Amino acid sequence: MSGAMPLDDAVQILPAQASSVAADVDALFYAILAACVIVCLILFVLIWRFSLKYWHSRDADREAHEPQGFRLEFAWTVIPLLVFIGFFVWGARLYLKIEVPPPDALQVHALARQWMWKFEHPGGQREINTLHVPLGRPVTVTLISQDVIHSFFVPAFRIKQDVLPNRYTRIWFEAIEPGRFRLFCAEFCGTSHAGMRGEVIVMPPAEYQAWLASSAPAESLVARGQRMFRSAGCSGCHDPRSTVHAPDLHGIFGRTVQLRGGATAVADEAYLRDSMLLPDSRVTAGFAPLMPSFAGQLDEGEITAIIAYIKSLDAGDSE
Amino acid sequence: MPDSRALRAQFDDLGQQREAAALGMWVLLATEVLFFGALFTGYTVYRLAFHDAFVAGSGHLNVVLGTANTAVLITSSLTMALADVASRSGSRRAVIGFLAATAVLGSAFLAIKGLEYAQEYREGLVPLNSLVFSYSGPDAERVQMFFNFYFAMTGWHSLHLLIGIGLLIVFIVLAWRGRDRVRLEGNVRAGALYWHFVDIVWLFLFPVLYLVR
Amino acid sequence: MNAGPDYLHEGHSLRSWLLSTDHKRVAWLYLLSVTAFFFVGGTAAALMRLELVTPAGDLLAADTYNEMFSLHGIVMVWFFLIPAVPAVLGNFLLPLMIGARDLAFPRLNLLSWYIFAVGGLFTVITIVAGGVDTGWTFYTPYSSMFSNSNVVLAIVGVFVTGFSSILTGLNFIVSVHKLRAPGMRWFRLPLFVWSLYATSLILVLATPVLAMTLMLVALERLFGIGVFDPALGGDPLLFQHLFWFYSHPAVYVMILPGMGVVSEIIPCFARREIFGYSVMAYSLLAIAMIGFLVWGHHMFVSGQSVYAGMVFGLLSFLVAVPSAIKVFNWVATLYRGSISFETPMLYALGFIGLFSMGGLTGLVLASMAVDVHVHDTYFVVAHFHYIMVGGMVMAFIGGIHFWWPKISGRLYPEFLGRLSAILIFFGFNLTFFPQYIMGYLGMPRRYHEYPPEFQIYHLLSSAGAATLAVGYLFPLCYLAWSMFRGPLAGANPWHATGLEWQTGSPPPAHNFATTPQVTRQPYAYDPTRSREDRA
Amino acid sequence: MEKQTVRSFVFVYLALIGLLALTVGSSFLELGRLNVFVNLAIAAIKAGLVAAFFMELRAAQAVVRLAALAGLFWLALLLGLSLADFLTR
Ligand code: HEA
Ligand code: HEA
Ligand code: HEC
Ligand code: CUA
Ligand SMILES: [Cu+2]
Repeated sequence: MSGAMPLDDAVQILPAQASSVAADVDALFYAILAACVIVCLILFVLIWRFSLKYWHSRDADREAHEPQGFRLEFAWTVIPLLVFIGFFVWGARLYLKIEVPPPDALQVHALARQWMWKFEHPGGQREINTLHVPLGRPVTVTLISQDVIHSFFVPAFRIKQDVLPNRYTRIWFEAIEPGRFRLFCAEFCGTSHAGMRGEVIVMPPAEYQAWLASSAPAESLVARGQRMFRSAGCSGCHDPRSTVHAPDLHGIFGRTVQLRGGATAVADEAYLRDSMLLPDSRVTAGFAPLMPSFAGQLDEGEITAIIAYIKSLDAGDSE
Repeated sequence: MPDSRALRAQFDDLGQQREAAALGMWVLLATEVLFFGALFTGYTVYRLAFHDAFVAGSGHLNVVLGTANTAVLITSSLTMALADVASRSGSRRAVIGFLAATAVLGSAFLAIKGLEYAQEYREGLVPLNSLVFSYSGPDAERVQMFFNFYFAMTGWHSLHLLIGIGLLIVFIVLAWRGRDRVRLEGNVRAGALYWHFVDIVWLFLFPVLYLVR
Repeated sequence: MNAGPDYLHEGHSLRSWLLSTDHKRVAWLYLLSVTAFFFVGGTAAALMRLELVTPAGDLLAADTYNEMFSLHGIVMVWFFLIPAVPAVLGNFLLPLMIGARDLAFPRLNLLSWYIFAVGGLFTVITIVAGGVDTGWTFYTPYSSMFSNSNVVLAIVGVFVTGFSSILTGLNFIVSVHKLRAPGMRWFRLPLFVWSLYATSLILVLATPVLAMTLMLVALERLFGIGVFDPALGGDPLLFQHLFWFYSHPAVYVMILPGMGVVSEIIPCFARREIFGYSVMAYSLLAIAMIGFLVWGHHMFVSGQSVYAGMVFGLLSFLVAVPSAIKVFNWVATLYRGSISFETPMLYALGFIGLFSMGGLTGLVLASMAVDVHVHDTYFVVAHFHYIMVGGMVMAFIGGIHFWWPKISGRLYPEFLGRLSAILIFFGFNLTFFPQYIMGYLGMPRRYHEYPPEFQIYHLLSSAGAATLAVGYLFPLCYLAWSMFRGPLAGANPWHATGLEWQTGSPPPAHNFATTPQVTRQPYAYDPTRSREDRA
Repeated sequence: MEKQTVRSFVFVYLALIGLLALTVGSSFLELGRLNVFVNLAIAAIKAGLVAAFFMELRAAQAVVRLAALAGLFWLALLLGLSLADFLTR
């Protein structure tokens, strides 16, 4: 069953297995399914046999049987329990694998809004409702919504993740088959929820590079972020040469920051985002809460770009 | 043999009827615990996340009035408990007196609460649609979240108290009109359980809202 | 023995029905209103199925479709399935089964129905005013900030009905504790009563959380007191936690009473004592209890912590164990019985099969990794219809047939009964089995238009729905006929052993001429004597 | 009226007022995170007093005490399992 053309109209019974986890998910699914089928068969056969054998107008042994009820009940409590625990362990390990992205993945940003998907690549390539990714390389998509909850769902990859307003969520996959695959919004988000569809286009690495080059915009994500950093006025305070007493942002990403009041926080994307939108919520130790909130002035796309820029600032670069 | 109207047809005797009423009342209170429980859960989640903002918000509440109100409500619970005892063994006049005292104390609580709301309104701390929430300190959004909970929780509590006062007034009228002992006792019993419960909720609301550190 | 006129003839005026505190008459009020709501919800389903015949969104506009499934979910859950068995059969039978003259608080019981009616009225107003489009789950921030539909009206409807659930639950709990007839020990209670007790615990302890949560959404929409508002740092997952804390236990409200019904029907038509009575009773309580601990399995891809997800996943598997025990015990009850297949028995057997299939696919969902793929697809839709329609609706209709002679005093045409049971069974499977397949293929829920490769499954499903609709219309017609014209049934046409069968059909106003004395277990059937019993 | 009961009610009342003073007082101490626990513990004691004496839970039927406990237990479930998510994200 080649899943290369899941977009065509042919009747399918099983979805294409186009990501590194798809076969694993299917295996677990079939295992549980097999157990279900076996159990159902046993049940149906028993009901069938009892119905015939003990049909009221038939002669049959109907004397009370010796009471071994307890043993039977014990058996059908413990056996399902063990089977269930087995499935749980299997499912939990796979769940962890699906949920936790590998560290070296390619980073793509996605912005969901009623009713479209916007993607932004590290090179600054932007696309709408279509996502190009390379074959055989893990890709992490960082998701955020501008309005309600959406959900990023690619059936051929067996992955799904809700997209929340005001909070980054993340999903990863490694495509193992080239082709075009459906992308759905799986969380109800209003009128055109059903129209919030797109596709993921998986290309062999060389083709992918060519695509990147052909659609390269004037500036990369980081460059755009740098431009925004200046035009929004961040540099006025955060530039090392600035006279305002504001923290130097070089090398901040991933560092543990000391906050006023003794708490600490890891400067991940969510932290950087909060710093721009809710600067007073976590004030850095040793600084006055001077920074204004940029809520309403920066949209999610601009925030993504600025974060990419801040992430690109190595500690060594500061003068 | 007590008044025949006192024993309902589905019960065999008054003891059974009384026990059923008590159990019914307590089951209702268990329900109420979870009613408020949803609010307390939300509050806890945000308070853990936005600790500083909640401290700041709490700092704008009037602890003096809050403390006074707590004392008022505790006192009303005492008078309610006394009304309960009186309905079993005391005179009808005592019952009416204690019920009336309880209703007055309950109203006093609401009056003081209203005073606080007014004060918060003047400071621009009421996050209602048309009113502007004009908090000038840092992290105004999350402070507003504190006030959202403050108003939702105290508002819901005050509504309960209002219902309680209504019940008391009904009981007072019934007692006045000479309702028979058995039935009045049942009413006051149920009302008392409800009233004490509303008091208990406040005993938690007070530290949780006013004394955040 | 002269116990006065039966409850149907206690009075004939409208007033005597609308103001009666007799639990049997209140049950009728519920039966009529719940049936009406079933057809409202069913009509919405029919429109959806029609729309889904073609991939294009041609019959209904997007917004209309969204209103349809929201209406369908809200009506079917809160105005049909939750009250169906408890408030109709439960109300009618619980006092009879424990040997009482009425519920502990009859006036409260009548009040519950009026509250239900007011809630229903708000729902009808919601529909007339143009509907609501949030789905039955009311997720924020869509419901609190973005939806332009009548969210507040719909919420008020659900909120109000919640109180009716709570009061019914309270009434049942107190009645079971305080009104049992002499000799009716806890372990002599029929399993149906146990199931109502377990259900009531859920109603009383979970419903208030839903009520408060929805009220907070309404507060946000009306007054801007936004505790879920993302702009204030509000967390949409908080709403989901609160909602599912109610709604998962609520799905057990929609199955436990059905399990109780089936546990009454099977022993009667197998002429055998239920297998493992006490384990059956305990497993009902266990499902109700553990059912409170699994709600996070609706949130595996919501952004919930992975660790919390795993805790909820494990507990979801555990809650399936008592269900497994029940299924096996029902089947074991057939062993060495003397089985016959009257209409109620057909429904009961259908229940076992369809509930098992629905429950077993619940395990697929509980396994987290697969749920990541099938969450919010038709796989989930199929899962819950198998349980709620295949299980609970079957149990409800089966129960109505089983106790119809008691309720109406008359018999229904047996042939038509069996025919429609079989029709419903086939129509059901045709409607919902294809949804499993298209769900695993990735067909998302709540889509009014969809890619063409799914069409074949949608077609089958819609054809099934038409069959199902016809199947449901049958009982409606012949039961209505039987109510007035059916042959008289006599006190105990099934030769069943429950207390409810020891009084007249229909029962007198106060149920029993003399308070019964209970001296034995509830299922004292003897399969070796079944010919004499049937004669 | 039953003297005994009335006397005990007055004692409970005084204890409640005393505990109120204690909570308010404790909130002026710099205890850090401990403040919350002190406050909640005192509130729990107060609630316990009201329930046990004013609401006569001490002398109630077993099933009534069970009902009271059920409310609290289910509240603990709601809080506990929700926080299991929020605290481990
Ligand atoms: C009556 C209603 C009802 C019932 C009883 C159940 C019962 C169960 N449900 Fe279901 N469920 C719903 C109604 C119901 N559900 C609804 C309405 C939704 C969707 C809500 C929405 O999003 O709109 C849902 C969604 C839902 C989800 C979330 C899916 C998603 O949105 O991604 C999950 C996940 O775990 C789940 C699991 C379970 C489990 C494990 C059970 C278990 O209790 C099942 C136990 C029963 C059995 C297991 C069968 C019998 C057992 C045997 C025969 C034993 C032998 C077996 C072996 C040894 C293998 N359900
Ligand atoms: C609780 C009980 C319950 C019941 C009984 C049903 C009964 C049915 N349901 Fe429903 N369903 C839900 C609960 C229920 N459902 C819930 C909670 C949802 C989720 C909603 C959400 O997403 O928010 C849902 C969602 C849902 C969907 C998914 C919609 C979507 O996600 O886009 C579909 C689609 O096929 C569906 C179909 C049906 C059908 C065909 C029936 C049939 O069994 C109904 C059969 C009855 C009739 C058809 C009426 C009787 C006959 C007539 C009125 C005569 C006229 C009709 C014809 C001639 C056809 N339901
Ligand atoms: C008026 C001056 C000012 C402007 C303009 C400003 N900041 Fe800041 N910023 C501060 C100060 C002062 C702090 C330290 C106090 C605090 O954390 O609030 C800070 C803190 C931060 C931090 C947290 C640093 C740490 O060490 O934890 C980040 C990230 C940040 N700013 C990013 C930005 C970005 C991006 C912009 C532009 C969109 C911006 N700032 C604009 C003054 C400013
Ligand atoms: Cu976006 Cu659904
Ligand atoms: Cu669930």
